[in-house]
Amino acid sequence: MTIYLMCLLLFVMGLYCLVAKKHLIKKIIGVAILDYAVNLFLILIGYREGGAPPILFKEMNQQVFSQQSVDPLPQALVLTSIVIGLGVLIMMVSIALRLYEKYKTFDTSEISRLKG
Amino acid sequence: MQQLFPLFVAIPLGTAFLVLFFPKSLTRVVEVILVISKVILLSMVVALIGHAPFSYFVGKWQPPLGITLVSDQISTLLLLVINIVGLLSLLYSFRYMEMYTSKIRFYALFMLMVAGMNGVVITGDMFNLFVFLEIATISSYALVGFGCEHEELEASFKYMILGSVSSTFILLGIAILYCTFGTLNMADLANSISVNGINKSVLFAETLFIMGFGLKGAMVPFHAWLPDAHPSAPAPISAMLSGVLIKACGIYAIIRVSYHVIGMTPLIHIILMSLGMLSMVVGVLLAVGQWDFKRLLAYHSISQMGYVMVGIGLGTPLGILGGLFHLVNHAFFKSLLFLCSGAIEYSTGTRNLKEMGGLFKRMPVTSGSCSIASLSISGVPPFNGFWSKLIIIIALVQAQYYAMAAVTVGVSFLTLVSFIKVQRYSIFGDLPEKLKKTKEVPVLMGTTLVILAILCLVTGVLYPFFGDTVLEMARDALMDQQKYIQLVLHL
Amino acid sequence: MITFYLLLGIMILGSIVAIETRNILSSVISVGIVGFTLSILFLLLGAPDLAITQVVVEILVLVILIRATISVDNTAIEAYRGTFAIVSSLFFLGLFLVFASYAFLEMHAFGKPLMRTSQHYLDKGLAETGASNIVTAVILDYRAYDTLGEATVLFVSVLGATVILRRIGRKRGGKSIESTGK
Amino acid sequence: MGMSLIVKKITQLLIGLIFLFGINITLFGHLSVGGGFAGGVILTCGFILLMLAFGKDTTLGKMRTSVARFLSCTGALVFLAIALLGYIGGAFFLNFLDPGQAFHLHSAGFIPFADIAISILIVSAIFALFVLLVLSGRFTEDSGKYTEDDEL
Repeated sequence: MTIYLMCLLLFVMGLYCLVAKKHLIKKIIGVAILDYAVNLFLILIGYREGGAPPILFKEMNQQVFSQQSVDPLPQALVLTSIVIGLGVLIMMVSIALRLYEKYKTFDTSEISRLKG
Repeated sequence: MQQLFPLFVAIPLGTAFLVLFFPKSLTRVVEVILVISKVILLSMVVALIGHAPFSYFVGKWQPPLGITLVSDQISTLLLLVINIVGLLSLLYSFRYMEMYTSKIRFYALFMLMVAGMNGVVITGDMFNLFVFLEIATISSYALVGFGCEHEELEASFKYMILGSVSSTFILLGIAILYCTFGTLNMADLANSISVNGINKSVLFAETLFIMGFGLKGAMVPFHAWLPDAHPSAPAPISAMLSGVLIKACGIYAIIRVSYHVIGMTPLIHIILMSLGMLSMVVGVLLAVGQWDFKRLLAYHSISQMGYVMVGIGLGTPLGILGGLFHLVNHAFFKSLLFLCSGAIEYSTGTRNLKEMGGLFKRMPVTSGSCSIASLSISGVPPFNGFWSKLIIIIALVQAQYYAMAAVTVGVSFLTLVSFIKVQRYSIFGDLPEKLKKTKEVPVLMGTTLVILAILCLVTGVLYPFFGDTVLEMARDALMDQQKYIQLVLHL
Repeated sequence: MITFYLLLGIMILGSIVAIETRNILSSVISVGIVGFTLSILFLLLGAPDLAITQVVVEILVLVILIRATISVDNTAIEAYRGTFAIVSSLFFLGLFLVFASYAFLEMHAFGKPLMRTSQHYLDKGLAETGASNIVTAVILDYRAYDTLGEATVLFVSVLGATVILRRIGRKRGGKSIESTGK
Repeated sequence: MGMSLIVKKITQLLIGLIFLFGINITLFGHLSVGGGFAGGVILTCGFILLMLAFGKDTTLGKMRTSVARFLSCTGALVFLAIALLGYIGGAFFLNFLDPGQAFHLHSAGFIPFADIAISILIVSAIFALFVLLVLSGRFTEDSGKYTEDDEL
């Protein structure tokens, strides 16, 4: 319970970074922190006491394994989510670099031709 | 047909990967391939109409284990809209995109966006929905910034930040649902929730979903990105974004999650209706003062999505019918309007209404279809917008929300005023000296405009012929949560 | 158990530094600290697959982010949003945390997952798919369709990035059509 | 072009090991830790190290961007083809190959092949992106001229 809340604190900090900061790279960092927080949350909810990884080896007993291993499904989801995060980050960095090329600044208060 | 269901995703994906092999000199061949694949998709959708609902298990894994695809009447309706508008926007973009460089990559991104939307609509699994949502939205970020000019990149970045936030909200909601019920399958989740009742964690997840999908669908407190992003994109992409993407990724996802997975409670009804009401009023008020043609249309998108949300959130059979009907109609007339604005931009080089005028003499086809679309969106009979707005208003009156019905009528009136302004300044009036040499758009672009205009008229007039097969069955499917659970789980 | 709290504390501290530092390069490096700590946490939480993926992805992210910041004008930006905006956003974020804590009261305790569907993967995964790494069995067999989507996401984003990074977007001499309307 | 002698020498020593490690992670994804994504990103990091140490020309001699463009589409198409080949067994994404003997490299049906396809996709796509992002000569003053050819 406490650890979930700490994880959400990380999430909220990412949101705060997006709202309060005006630097394009800072905004990208905010999105990265949001991703970390959600990934960690998914892994936390799949944790089982003892924390045995869900990988079978030859000498392992199947019964013991299935009683001790952590939940494999959230790990599969997080693997997908990490790669999606990487993809979004790649796009963001390239747009930020193009914006820098056009405006010669990373400051969002100066990049505001559109009225919103 | 049942066996071929995953091809709705596989065909556009395969086309997108394939066309990237071709060099620039073979653009014509690429266009033929694209048209063939879109026509195959469209014919598959047509074959799906009237087909009994079914569920498809990917890799033959039974529901809670693997990913399930679900075909019911709502997904068929959305697939129909996505693929009709997709095909027409594609045909339009053959000539229009000659203004831009690297067309082949544009086509690949376009097909990937279509694949993402088809994937969102046909899936029956929460996480799979998230993944395909990301495909559709990431390709739309790239397409919004396709022109690589100052405003386009800026709009794309803004859209991207808000889009990523909404994705994380959705993922967090999925995580909470998984934590509470231990499954990701929508029907299985629905079953667990209807057995256990809605507790606080489910409500929290629903709040996260409404925020997340609301951001994707530009409901009013979360609408800030739309008026920048939609006008900045190339016109066929604006038509796809406004016409289809905000519906598939926003409205469709909200109604699927709220009606089928979580189940409606009075609280959710009120939240959805107030979101819709707010979008309707704020959108139209912001639209009235605009002089940029595409920006005006973007604000009207927010407002019209508000109508859909009010109808859906009302929850009575008539209200849902009106909402779904308006969703279809909006897809047609809004994409037509965006394509018309693109055609005017193509010929005259401006989007400012003050610089236009008298285009009726120079561009009769564009102006005619633009007028039809304007009449549709402002709710003038006998065009389609009138009927769906009428149904929503009658549903509101029946449910005794008289004040809301009055506001809806008022918003409709303001829409009419706003579009009379558009007509007055762009199509009628005096032709400015600058635009004397304006020519009509090429035949292919004109044809797509005419087809969409005919669709606007036909969906209004011929409603009795398709209403009960497509729309009313979609409504029945939407209202019956147990049937959806049965469809997948075969309890 | 205390290790998890400690590492999570390091992550939170690292993000505070990353958010509040003026120098962007230090900020990026602090994000690196957060990411690498996250990968250690993954390892301790029984997810070695994710730990290794997180490490390599973090390296890639750092290389790309440092690339984005190192040769450009790196002056700190003084401008903040108004105090009112900050305070109201903090208020809403706090409200979010309060609602979340109510919701978490009804979720199962940490360390005791529900395992309704995933117990099947652990029990039968090896027999049904032949892969002894159950996570791989899930991502490439039970939920392979997701992985197709995931690979496509990466493909889309790289394609999108190359589209965004091309030098000339429009023909006709590259002049943009100004969005007017004032 | 490139970095100092020490960096070049160490890179020469390490690069083979890094590639081997990446290939190992990719191929044994179904038996132990790893998989197509991790292996692919490790291989990409190897290429990036090569490029940072030796400069653009040496690396592009090993893998041209046109090749990368071709390979990334091929990887994606192969993965999609694996999905469609499931129709041999009767369903999309059905694991149509025999699961084989557990704990052996050749087991688990199509999983190793899917891993390889993903790995190829990741390596070529991110490599091409990195070339474009870092050494295109538009954002830095240092090197190279940017041509349409270099795009993915």
